[in-house]
Amino acid sequence: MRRVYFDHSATTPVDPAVAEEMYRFMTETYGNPTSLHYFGRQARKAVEEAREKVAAAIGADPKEIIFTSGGTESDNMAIHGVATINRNRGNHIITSAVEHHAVLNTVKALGKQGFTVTILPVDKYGMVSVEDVAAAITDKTVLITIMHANNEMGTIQPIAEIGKLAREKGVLFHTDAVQSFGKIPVNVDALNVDLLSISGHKFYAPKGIGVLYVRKGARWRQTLFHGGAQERLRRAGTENTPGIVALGKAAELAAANREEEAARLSVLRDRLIEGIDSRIGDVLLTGHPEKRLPNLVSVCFKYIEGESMLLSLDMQGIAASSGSACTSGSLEPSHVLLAMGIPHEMAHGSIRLSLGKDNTEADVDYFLEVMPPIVERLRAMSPLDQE
Amino acid sequence: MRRVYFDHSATTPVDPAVAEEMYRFMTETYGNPTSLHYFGRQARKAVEEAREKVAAAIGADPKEIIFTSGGTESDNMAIHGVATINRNRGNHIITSAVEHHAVLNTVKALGKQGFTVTILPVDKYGMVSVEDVAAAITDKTVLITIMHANNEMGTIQPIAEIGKLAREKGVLFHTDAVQSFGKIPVNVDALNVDLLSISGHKFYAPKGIGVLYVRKGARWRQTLFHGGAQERLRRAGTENTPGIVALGKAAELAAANREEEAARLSVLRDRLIEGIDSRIGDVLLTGHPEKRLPNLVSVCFKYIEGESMLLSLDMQGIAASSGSACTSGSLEPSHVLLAMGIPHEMAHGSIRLSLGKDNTEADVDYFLEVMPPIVERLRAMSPLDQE
Amino acid sequence: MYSEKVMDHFTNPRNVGEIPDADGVGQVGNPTCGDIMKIYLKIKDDRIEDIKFKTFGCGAAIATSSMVTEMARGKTLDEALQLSNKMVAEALDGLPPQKMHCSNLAADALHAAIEDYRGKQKSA
Ligand SMILES: Cc1ncc(COP(=O)(O)O)c(C=O)c1O
Ligand SMILES: Cc1ncc(COP(=O)(O)O)c(C=O)c1O
Ligand code: FES
Ligand code: FES
Repeated sequence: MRRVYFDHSATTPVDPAVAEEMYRFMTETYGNPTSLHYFGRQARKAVEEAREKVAAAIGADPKEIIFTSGGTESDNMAIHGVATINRNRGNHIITSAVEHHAVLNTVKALGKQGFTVTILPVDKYGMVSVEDVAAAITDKTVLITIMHANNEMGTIQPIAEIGKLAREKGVLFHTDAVQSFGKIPVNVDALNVDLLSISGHKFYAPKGIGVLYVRKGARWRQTLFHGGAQERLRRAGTENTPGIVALGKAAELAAANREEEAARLSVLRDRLIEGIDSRIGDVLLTGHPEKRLPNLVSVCFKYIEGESMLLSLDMQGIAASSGSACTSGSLEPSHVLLAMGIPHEMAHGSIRLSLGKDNTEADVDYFLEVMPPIVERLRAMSPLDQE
Repeated sequence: MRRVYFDHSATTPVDPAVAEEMYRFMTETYGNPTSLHYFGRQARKAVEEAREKVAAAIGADPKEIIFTSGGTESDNMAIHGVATINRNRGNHIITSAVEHHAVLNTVKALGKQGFTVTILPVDKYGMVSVEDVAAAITDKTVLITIMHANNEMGTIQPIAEIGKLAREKGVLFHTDAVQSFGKIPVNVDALNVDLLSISGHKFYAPKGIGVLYVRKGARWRQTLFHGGAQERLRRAGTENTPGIVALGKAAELAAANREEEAARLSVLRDRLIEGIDSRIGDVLLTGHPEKRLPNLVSVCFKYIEGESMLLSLDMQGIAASSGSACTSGSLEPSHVLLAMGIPHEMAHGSIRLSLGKDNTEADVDYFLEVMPPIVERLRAMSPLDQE
Repeated sequence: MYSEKVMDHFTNPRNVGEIPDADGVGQVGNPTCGDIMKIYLKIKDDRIEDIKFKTFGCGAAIATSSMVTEMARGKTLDEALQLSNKMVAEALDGLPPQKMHCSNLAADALHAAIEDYRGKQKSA
């Protein structure tokens, strides 16, 4: 069967060149980077080279890069570390209603431990307003955490402006760049961020490896893991050398190819959007019309439900998702779409198509051929009043 | 140069068959197991099969297996989860002086948060006494955490007896089986444990993947990571499918080969011990003479220091370690050896040789040929009074 | 982790040994922290005519001991007292940060030996 993978925001295949590096570091250069001997030194060298590559890709210093087990750990580690260490300075945290659960649930957990949490609303495009952030800051605010680009509808937040504001107010600022890295420019100085999270498997590196950037001098401390002295005391546990090397290589490739690939993908994205709009109708494109990721289309099909579309697409070999893969299995529709004011029943009818490096125009056209009859069939079954 | 890797307790090479599985799950079956579509379902199937393999290898139910990022995370998650959830029942934790830092530092951190911590001593062989455990339990005790086999000197603790006691007293019992799994029998029922930690890279699976076993019904909850609903709400973050599949396969191989391989390695181990004793002299074998791992030799060479031995061995192509790889860089000698009553200067002269599947008798003989002149040279340089 | 110079001095340490009738002996460090350095001096006309060392310690400890003996040999005592731990480390093309501790011993041991000699001169 023809297979089209349109779920790159959930996860990506590992680039074969990256996977080969990984293989080599599992079977040949397998030493523990903490070890003194030849095997250890080879591993250490590779880890530090990877750190330099990641640092270069986001405009940071290698010392500011900490390797973690993924985006969730980076988010937890960033937020918990800042909150715990600055508790004596204040107990207020600001975030947004459209964050990934790795941020939202971490902040909410702190809310149960004596922190006051402000969850900022978003407009109909899923945008946080800089004025709202400014108004929310109090002298008790110790952390602002707002994501760079959203994983469900692709809206890009005004991070540089929020960062500027946070810096003026002396408040630490974290951004979850898990979906933006490799797709739009991510530079820690241009974005004015103090902490930033990345996850390998979203940009053709493997699962189980991520990065937390922490600006030199930022009032943050490792508070999640206790154990060995790895990562200069900032992340206990044997370093995942193959994963780190793979992430380093993938970050280098992502940075090198970003511009060209983003241009190519946004053409495909727009072809998808226009095709859906013209061939299907009664759809709502969600997310910001311009300030959006180049590879993501999020759309609500009125009168029908997401899962049934996904299953139908899957039967035609097309892999897509409805909202975040993480939240499937939950009955509630996406908190992100609801926060944008999209009514429940429409939110239930959302699907996300996220493109990646192996997708072609033919994939898009295949989708545009397959999708209209699916929608038609499901709408014919729907009891909802159709305009 | 001839290369001999005698540092399998620090980390192991990935079995090529395991690495190939991993490669396949990075490049072909790369879906996110949470996803509904074909790619996701393939990944889900593989994850659940791996879970079954791990469960079978330790005599558990697949539902009791949680995949983590490694031994450190498993230890932290086990201990923090039990402590936090049972806080209302009591605030006392019992551990031993020879634990890995992933356990010891986690318990000590809880000690700063209002828990009372009993750190049990060990005898000269590094053994915890069951009577000491019994005497330490109070009606405030909520957790006992004692490792199965020690990573520095290989002593195997009386886990089954401690577990029996803990069960009688209604106290939860965790063991760190990172070094024992694959080397000696590890069965959660035979050991009477409620929680158990494993780390992939110690048994020919990759780095960055581990397991936490939690007995059904045990009063434990995930308290470290907030985020998505993965691992039945017990570990947020995209599942590391390739790592999980690799760990599953490696666990299966480890269980199948364990007995034969342990017999083979203990012959090599004893040949090493006898050779060192007869050819060098003024040495102290550390750890229990019988209740010890089949693959580990830990020995103190009087009058000289560990790192200079390691460097000299490394120049001859032999990779060994002194104490735990994690603690190198610290001036203090190993807390494990000190806890056994070994004097500081002798503890500084310890090295660990840990054998693995590719080691042969020829490797042992090469070491026994190379080591005596190294010791002789360093002893000739030593200012310490020699008997 | 170690520079080539460190490895060279570790592998082929210069001036290892004792001087049986030394004019000055200095010892620093303690077995608890894993290093002891002992330096023996033979002095002629206020100059270091011969110098030897014995060291219990890591690669850096052995290399710094060796290096300091080379640097001190032939120097007047006042010149030798000018040698600092930092100069020894620099002469070895640097040491890893976690090893600066050991390099803080070599020059100290030399100075201790010189003081020992001067103390003996005074009391003699
Ligand atoms: C925006 C965002 N943040 C965090 C995460 C969590 O990353 P991971 O699943 O690698 O832990 C994801 C993806 O799942 C994401 O899309
Ligand atoms: C006994 C023991 N526990 C825990 C760990 C930590 O495991 P990891 O480094 O995989 O996090 C190790 C190894 O480093 C170990 O030997
Ligand atoms: S439509 Fe089946 S979960 Fe609600
Ligand atoms: S001997 Fe103490 S660290 Fe070098």
